[in-house]
Amino acid sequence: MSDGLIIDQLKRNQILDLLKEGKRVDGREFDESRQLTIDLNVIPKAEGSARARLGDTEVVAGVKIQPERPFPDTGDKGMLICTAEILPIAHPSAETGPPTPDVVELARVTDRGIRESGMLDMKQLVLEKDKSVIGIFCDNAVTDHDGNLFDACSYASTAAINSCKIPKYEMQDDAPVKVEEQFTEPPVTTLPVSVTMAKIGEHIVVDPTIDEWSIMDARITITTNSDGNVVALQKGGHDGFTAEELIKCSEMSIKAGAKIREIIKQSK
Amino acid sequence: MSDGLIIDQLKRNQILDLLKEGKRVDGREFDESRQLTIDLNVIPKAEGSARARLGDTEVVAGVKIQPERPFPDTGDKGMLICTAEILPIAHPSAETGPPTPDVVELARVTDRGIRESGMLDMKQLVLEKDKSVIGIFCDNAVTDHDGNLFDACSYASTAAINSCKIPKYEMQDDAPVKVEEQFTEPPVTTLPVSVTMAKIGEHIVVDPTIDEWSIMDARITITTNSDGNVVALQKGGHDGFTAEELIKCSEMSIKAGAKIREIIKQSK
Amino acid sequence: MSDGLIIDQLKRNQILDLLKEGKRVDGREFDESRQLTIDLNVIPKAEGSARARLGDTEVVAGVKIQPERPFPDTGDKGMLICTAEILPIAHPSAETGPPTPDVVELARVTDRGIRESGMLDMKQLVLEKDKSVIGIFCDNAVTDHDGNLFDACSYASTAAINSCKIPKYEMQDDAPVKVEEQFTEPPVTTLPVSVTMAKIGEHIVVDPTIDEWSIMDARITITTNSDGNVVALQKGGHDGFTAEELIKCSEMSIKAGAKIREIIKQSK
Amino acid sequence: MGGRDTDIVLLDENGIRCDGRKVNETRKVTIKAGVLKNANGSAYIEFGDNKILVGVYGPRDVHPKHMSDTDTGILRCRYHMAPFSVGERKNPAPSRREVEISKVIKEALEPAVMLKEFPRTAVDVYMEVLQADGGTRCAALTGASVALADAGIPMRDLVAGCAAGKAADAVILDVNNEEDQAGQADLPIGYMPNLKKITLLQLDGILTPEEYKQCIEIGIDGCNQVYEIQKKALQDKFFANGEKQ
Amino acid sequence: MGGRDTDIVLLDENGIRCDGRKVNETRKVTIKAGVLKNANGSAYIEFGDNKILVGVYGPRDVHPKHMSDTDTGILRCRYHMAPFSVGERKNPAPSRREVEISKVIKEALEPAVMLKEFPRTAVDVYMEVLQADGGTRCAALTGASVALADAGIPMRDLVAGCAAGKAADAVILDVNNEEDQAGQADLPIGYMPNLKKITLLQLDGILTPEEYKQCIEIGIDGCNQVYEIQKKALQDKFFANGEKQ
Amino acid sequence: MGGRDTDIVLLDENGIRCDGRKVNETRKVTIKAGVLKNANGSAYIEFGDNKILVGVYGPRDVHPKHMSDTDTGILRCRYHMAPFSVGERKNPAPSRREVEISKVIKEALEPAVMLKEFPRTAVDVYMEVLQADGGTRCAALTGASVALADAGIPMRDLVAGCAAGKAADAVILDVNNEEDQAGQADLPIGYMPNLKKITLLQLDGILTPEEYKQCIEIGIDGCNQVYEIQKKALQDKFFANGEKQ
Repeated sequence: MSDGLIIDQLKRNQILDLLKEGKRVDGREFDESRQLTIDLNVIPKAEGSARARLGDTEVVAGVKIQPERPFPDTGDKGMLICTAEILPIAHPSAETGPPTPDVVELARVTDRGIRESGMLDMKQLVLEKDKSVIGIFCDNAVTDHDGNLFDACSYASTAAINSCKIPKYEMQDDAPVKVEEQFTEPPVTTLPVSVTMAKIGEHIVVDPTIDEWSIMDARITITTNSDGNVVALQKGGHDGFTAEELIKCSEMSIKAGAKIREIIKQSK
Repeated sequence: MSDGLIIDQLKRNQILDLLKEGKRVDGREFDESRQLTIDLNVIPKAEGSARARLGDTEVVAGVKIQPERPFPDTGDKGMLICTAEILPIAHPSAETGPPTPDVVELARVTDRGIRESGMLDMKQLVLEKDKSVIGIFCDNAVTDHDGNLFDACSYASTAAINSCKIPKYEMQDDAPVKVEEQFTEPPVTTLPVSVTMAKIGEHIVVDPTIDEWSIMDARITITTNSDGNVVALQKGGHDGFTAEELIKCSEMSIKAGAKIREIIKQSK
Repeated sequence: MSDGLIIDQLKRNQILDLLKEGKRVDGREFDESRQLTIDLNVIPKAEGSARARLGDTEVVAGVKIQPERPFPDTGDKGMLICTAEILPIAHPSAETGPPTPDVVELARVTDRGIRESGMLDMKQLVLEKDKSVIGIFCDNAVTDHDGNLFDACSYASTAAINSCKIPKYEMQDDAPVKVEEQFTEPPVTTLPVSVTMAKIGEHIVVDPTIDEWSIMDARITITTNSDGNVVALQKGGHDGFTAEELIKCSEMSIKAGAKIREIIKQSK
Repeated sequence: MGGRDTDIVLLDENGIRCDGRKVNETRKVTIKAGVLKNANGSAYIEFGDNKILVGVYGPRDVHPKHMSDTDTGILRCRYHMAPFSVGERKNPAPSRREVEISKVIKEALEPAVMLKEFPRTAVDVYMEVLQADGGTRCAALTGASVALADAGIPMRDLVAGCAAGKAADAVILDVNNEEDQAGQADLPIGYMPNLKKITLLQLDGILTPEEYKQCIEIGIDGCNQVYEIQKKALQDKFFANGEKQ
Repeated sequence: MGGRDTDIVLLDENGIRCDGRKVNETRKVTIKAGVLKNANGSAYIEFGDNKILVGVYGPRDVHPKHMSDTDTGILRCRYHMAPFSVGERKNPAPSRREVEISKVIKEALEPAVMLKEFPRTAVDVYMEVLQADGGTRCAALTGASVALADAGIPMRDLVAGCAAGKAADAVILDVNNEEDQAGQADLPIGYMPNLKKITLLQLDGILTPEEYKQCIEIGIDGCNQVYEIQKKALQDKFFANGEKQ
Repeated sequence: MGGRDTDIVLLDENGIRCDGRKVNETRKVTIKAGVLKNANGSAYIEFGDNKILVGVYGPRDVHPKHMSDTDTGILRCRYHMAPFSVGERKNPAPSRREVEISKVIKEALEPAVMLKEFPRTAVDVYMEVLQADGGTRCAALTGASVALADAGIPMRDLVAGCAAGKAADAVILDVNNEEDQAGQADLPIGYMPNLKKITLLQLDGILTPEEYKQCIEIGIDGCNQVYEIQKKALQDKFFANGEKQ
């Protein structure tokens, strides 16, 4: 057995033993997220930005807004694209170079959570139908990695988009021209919030740390909206969930998500 | 000597010994292709498609047709592009990732055989000169690899293009718009058919299997059209041919090609 | 200590010992460039070209000129882009594949030296404001590498651009059309010339050979224009320069550059 | 969920869907095992109008060696779409979508494959979508399970795939392409019927907690139906082999 | 030097620049060391409106092994801009500009780092520009020195960075974004104040020999000012650590 | 064969081609061996208006090692066009056309090179097209043979390259750029005159069986002419070396 595996095995035994006693290594309840701090406007030159600290995991999200030519079949809607990258400063194992499958998944799950929730009313972001629409790019940069990047990127993105200012554009000669110093509020309809749960043995815990992450059996990320509905899901890891566990997870995510949503709301 | 080489050497000796007696491992004549089966319309949602089985080599070709903006110097002609890829399901040695030189050659030889033959009258594929033309993409996916991919891709492509349906487009406001449920026949002028021959020692055999392929000295692919003219050539392998051998090869390709052409014709 | 390092160490000792006596391995003065030969029009089909031989370092620069759509914020200026690549024929260590950081630096320093000098009056290279401008591409191909590629590329580029012929274009229906056989001179305002100096121990030498290059402590490339002003700088290497050394280097570059400029002028 | 405007009637007054199915009915699924000559195991699946070919190679050596694991075998999955498989021709280079689906399917198969049985080696599962019609990931996963079994890879269970979803405000089984484009939610599920574990779960769209629960229930029903077809395909292959002997 | 036409007054009749500074004044610089949890050393620097985060990992093993050197440690540097750091969103893939700046900063740091002390290993310096405002390479270099020291990497000196330049025909210190765009020259300098060596020097724009000399002089002054702030940041970190104990 | 519409007269009533040649005449070919300082062998060839520089390195070690072969040396070829070599500036990244031509030339040279003489090593042949004018692959192959011989690589024969083709319904030798664009067929040939073997053969265009035969015959004639120029270039180099001694 390789050294790394032995350490992982010991770590897993330690974490599992505690879980059997109803405890987590850092003293949290099973259904409790780590402390979340949101700092808005940390990149003042961007049209929106937020730093989310979830325990020792840290993400900076920046929003850039610029006019875009819409795709042929969606000329009546604005564009919203979220990305994510793990900066090499974030962890010794983070790699430079093209995105790994893990990073591609992180970016796509972050994007889906925002997009599928209908967070923004995209019909309000049209400058001229089929010609020019508002494009909103929310890029997440993970700066410190202590596990559960899904949720940290979700919170940073939601907070950054929720607090962004949309520059005003006017169409002149078929081209959008920025009107200096005029901004509108983003057309926010709901605040999507993801909650990731790890399954370790028979136990399910919210917001796993990097140690819990490295030894978990399976995970599920459930994003809910302000109405308490489920808007995105992503299962991962090398084991599965029973149907009962998945119902329980959705309840945990609604409950834990509501608390997070309050923090994001109050940050504005 | 490495293990792989010893096996190749043994295999070569066995094949050569048989060839000296006028025999091939699978009992075929030297100028005989393996059995060819063509199944049309295997991908009903594509505008054309064909599965070609040449012995145990299998290729699926799919044709997609869509309007394209022409290049500045060919605004009076449609576009026709053939590609080929070896799927990793096709053989244990097939690689994912960017195409190897072997695959690039396969794709380009496949494309040249169709294009240089003038199989389609490209002047009939113009929607509006210099503005919009019909683009025909024929993509070949090798699904099982038992040698001689050149010919299998040639047959699949010719059969798929020969049997495709071209959707009707009308120009509206300078843009092509599809007319639902209306199709025209492709403007086929000739049926190009490639025949690949391997030189093993002093012997030349048509349609080499993967075993013959792996131990051959040189190969030549000769594509002929319905008139029995030569429309494309590609020599490969680490040896050469005499002028006499090349004349003989062209005769073999015309003869073997004529049989193949009948099979493709009758498949429609 | 690895073999390569021992050889480098011996080479360095030998070069340093000579420098202490005021000598260089090839007999040059410290402030003396190797012999420069410029051959113009070596690629007659290009709009401009030059081969620069600086000692045994050799570069071919070719200029291609074609109309381009300008960037939105520079619609009143032509485009000028210089690139550089080290061909694999140039040196056993040269690599094929994507450009290494060394090659990226070489290309960008070459480009900056030409561009920042204002060598060409770009305002004269507009066909129709915001719609179409003259694009000038000067590509440098290093064919033999005996050190100091920065200067060889600088000289080849300056000579090729200085001697190019700009085809005449007329706007017809909003598109530029070439007028056959009509050319204008490039709007040259100054001749930028780079001079690279290596610091070896306490000594500073102009135009280092590949042996000097491999054992130097630091280097600086200073580009001056026809007025003797400094138009570009690039420090490299794993050591630094004092302020006094840098003043001295600028004087050396003005002096050595003036001689080079005469050679480039007279080549035309 | 594109939420695209469309004139299509996803569910008529009789509870019949646009392709004639009832809400709790899957499309027609046919699977054939052992269709490729070179692969160690293979399957061809038609799931409605989806047509997918799966080939399995391995267990085999891993190159470079440091990618292998001395304690366990590794599973590598590639989900790939042919350029001609979709409406508008697809660029042959793998998209980010394909990278993600490959990963999700890999993690859906891992619970079923007894990886510890072949340490230091890899099993490669290649899924080639020849024609796509909504629900390709479930179909690919379903075919991959059969191909793995066909290759003789030791498994705890088969993983069956089937999506649940929501269209015209109704919870439906096995979302097709029109329902995916114009409907309200698509919830693909991968399920091991014997072990009663869900190993793939994603969601595009919006569901109330109650709808979510219903979707999981109906989706498991669908997977159980697919499971029977998987087992039949393997029996047919086994029986055919028996015949040949 | 874009030499872009603009209405901006770069220097008024009182010798005051567009952002209120005198010609020989730097922007406000603040540095905090030890800001990241995982990195072996780190720094956050604000240099005017530039905001840059630097993390250092190492000395650590090199993969693949043949990239390491048995006689010396190696320094690897990456300068990278976040997509949201600039006016128009930047493509996340590294540009050729970023590749060149990474190399120039690496060669500016090498004279300061005692690489021979950790043979066979590498030290990685990752500079992440979160917001850019002209002079990012000097700011990144300045932050990188502090992060290296914070990581306990043995160093001969800190490298301080500050640009000199020319705008409205005057030699100025610490070129900001407007001066970079509309000015006449930008001469970034990296300097080791203790060893009195310039380790980074580039130039965009045109300078007479006399102006060049003045730029170097004023630039060294600027670096000396930045050096004090670097030392203070390290003292604050050390002092804070002392407090914790 | 673009079959491009054009006003050019490819063959006049006297059987003279657009560049003044007769149908069975090659363009002017000049070759100089040993033109590069660093390469182990080199050649510069002008074949009509084609200008190509070839450098050979090796036999030398192969990295990574598993790419080498314990039983034989390997030949690696790169055919590459400079951005300024063609009418419209070429993107510097290697195109699929360049990848294919590199492979075809490699397989044309392999029969001539005694690879078994240098097991475990590689010989690299780099062909750089500085100016292109139709027939670059034949010209590059011709130059590569000379450069290999100049490098002292053991060879069975030189490979000479020359295209045959068809324009204005006539079979012609050595197709130039105009004939390639507006003509009917281009059949590049690589030939070992001593061993009487054709090692490169491709075709763009349409030929009757009789024309095909004629093309091969006339093409071999052309290769024989080119062969004499190759041998002369090597003699000149050898003689020049002799002089120096």
